[in-house]
Amino acid sequence: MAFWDYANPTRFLRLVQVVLPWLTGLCVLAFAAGFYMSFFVAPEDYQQGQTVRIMYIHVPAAWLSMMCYSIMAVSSLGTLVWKHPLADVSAKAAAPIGAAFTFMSLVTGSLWGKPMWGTYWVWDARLTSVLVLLIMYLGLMTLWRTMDDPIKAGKAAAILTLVGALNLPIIKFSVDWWNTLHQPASVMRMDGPTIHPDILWPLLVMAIAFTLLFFVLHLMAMRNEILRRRVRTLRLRAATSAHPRSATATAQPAE
Amino acid sequence: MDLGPHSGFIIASYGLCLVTVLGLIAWVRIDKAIQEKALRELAEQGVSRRRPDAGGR
Amino acid sequence: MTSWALALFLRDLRLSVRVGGSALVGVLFFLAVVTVIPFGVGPDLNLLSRIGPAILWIGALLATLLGLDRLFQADRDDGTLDLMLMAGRPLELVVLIKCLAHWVATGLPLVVAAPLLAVFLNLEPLAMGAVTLTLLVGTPALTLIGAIGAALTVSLRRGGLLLAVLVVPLAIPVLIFGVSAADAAIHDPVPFLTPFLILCALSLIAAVIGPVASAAALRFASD
Amino acid sequence: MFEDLSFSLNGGSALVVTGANGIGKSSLLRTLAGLVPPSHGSIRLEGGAADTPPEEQAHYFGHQDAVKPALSVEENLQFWQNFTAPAPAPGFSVRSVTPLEALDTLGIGHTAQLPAAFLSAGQKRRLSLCRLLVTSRPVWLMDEPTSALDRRSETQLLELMNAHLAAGGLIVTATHSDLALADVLQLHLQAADAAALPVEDALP
Repeated sequence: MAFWDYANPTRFLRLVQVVLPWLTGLCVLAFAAGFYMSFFVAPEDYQQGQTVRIMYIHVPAAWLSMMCYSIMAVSSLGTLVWKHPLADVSAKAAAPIGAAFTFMSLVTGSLWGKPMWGTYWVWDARLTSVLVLLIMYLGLMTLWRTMDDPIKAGKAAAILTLVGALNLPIIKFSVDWWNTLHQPASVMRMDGPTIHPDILWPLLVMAIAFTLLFFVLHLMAMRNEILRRRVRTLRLRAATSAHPRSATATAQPAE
Repeated sequence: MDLGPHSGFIIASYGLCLVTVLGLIAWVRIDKAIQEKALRELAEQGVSRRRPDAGGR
Repeated sequence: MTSWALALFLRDLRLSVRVGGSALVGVLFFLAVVTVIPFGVGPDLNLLSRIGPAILWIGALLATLLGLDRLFQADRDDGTLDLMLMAGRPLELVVLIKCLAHWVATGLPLVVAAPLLAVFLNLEPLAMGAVTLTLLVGTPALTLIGAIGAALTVSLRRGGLLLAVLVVPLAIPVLIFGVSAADAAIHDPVPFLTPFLILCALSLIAAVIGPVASAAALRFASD
Repeated sequence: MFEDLSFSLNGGSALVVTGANGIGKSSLLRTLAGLVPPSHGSIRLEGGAADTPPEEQAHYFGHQDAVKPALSVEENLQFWQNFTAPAPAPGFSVRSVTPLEALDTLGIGHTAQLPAAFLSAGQKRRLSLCRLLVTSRPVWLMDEPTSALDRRSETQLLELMNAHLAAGGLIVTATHSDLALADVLQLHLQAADAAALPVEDALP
């Protein structure tokens, strides 16, 4: 099973070394194409004018924020069920990237909302759910930071991630329900744009570019995390051996 | 090209996204430099990774 | 003479930023509180913008209280507090410096986050500025008053909840003048400066009473 | 807790407090350290700075290490050097050493840059001991100083204690093991009415 072949961190690092330049190149190309298409190919919206161009970063960022959480949930399963040694590395490395994409989708959404709705923020069901997602990302990052032992922290975070994954649909549903109860009449709802190929293609290219960006960053962050754990192990060893050069001579019973 | 009356919002959202992505890239690069520096220092101290019998545990 | 003060300040700051520290948990809690309130009162933006300053102030009060229970307890648990009592430095100043470091690590981020969270509550730019300014002046008072509670509950294993119960009544004046100063800035005819200056005075009084009372409590707590 | 307990100690000598568990050895040390107020009676340190209370001229080396795991070993020690006020005394001459020298003396110099969380219990104990070296104070109050130390560190500790005595310092220590100190007085704490034997000093 190919998945298990890369359980060895050293082999994984070698794979990253090979794959990363190609992935980065593809990512840059995809972004170049995506930007060109979203500014020069895509038409302006008859209702929203040029502001519709915000959609080409807003929507992919929102997709990525959810995809990143799915990846973290799968990684958490990997930590708890399959005990794959790289699973919690993957989950930990994904969290800040996911938080950043969520933040981007919130910021672009609110900058889009100001000219369209006349306010930066409404407690719309979709926006609110994304805000809850951001809080979950930040909470997970904090959980990882407060624990010194990466293995313990990884397990705790995996449990929280999975509970969150089960909970997110419930949150989405209840926020929808809460919102339809309260929806103030003054706020104009945005109609989903009729998907015309001229809009769809730039959107898809941008989505691919964002996905590639995610994987580039994710691999780099995973590599850093593996190095960080290596440093930690070596430091622990450096502390226990009184004189690293002649460690066998002075080996003491630890604690 | 003309971005219409709301050009400020469009530029701001693209700009903020760019800043966020650059921030992520900077974080990854700086983090890598820190870890590699620590590994180099440990190597100079003579702590080796391939000697499982050296540790107390 | 001041180098020991700087050393203490930097140490406390480092401890709250490093692994296991709680520097940004407070801001996260602040964000969570502000997010949850609209679920309770409904998403009506007019209503939210009217009660916005109050929400931000209550959120900041709760977030400050949350982080305070470890202010002295962490130092007591590992014996540091005993050594601080013997160090030959005035304990009142030690407490003041610890509070200052704690405020920079947990209170200042709340002030910085307040304008951002104000967007969620649909506050006008003027109201945003007023709330942020009152929080900047008022949160040190919350930390300093909270320090008294932290010192009193330092020897209790589950002191956090009791700390909140003890400190909330003491913090009421700060809340009253903080919110009324912010409100006064929004609704024109009411003067802004009067409650704002009283808030400043409260912070200054807290800067005296807080360290003196906490130091006394800490001296009695060591047995 | 104690009745009729009085003793005096001269510069250059050590007092070893012994007695059964729970008899109050630690309480006695904490009282001397000013952490517990004596119900009556007084503690005086003659020859020190007159306006400084005795506990501010003493180092307390207790069961707790006061080591912050998140700080590096050197940061931990540097803080205590900057924070603790040194207490010069006329009959006592020891210059305080830098943190790195102190760490080297106790054989944990190679851990200086590591987070203190990585240290073993014995290493944390030695780090805590370094605290007594980086700030010069004439009185050392040591509660079970040898606990968690291996044989080699114990010898080092004795050398340090003897050097401190030779420089004219005072040591009050509670211990179960025999310490080979230069100039020792014994104080044996007993339960009930024969509370303690008053101990007189032997040297002028």
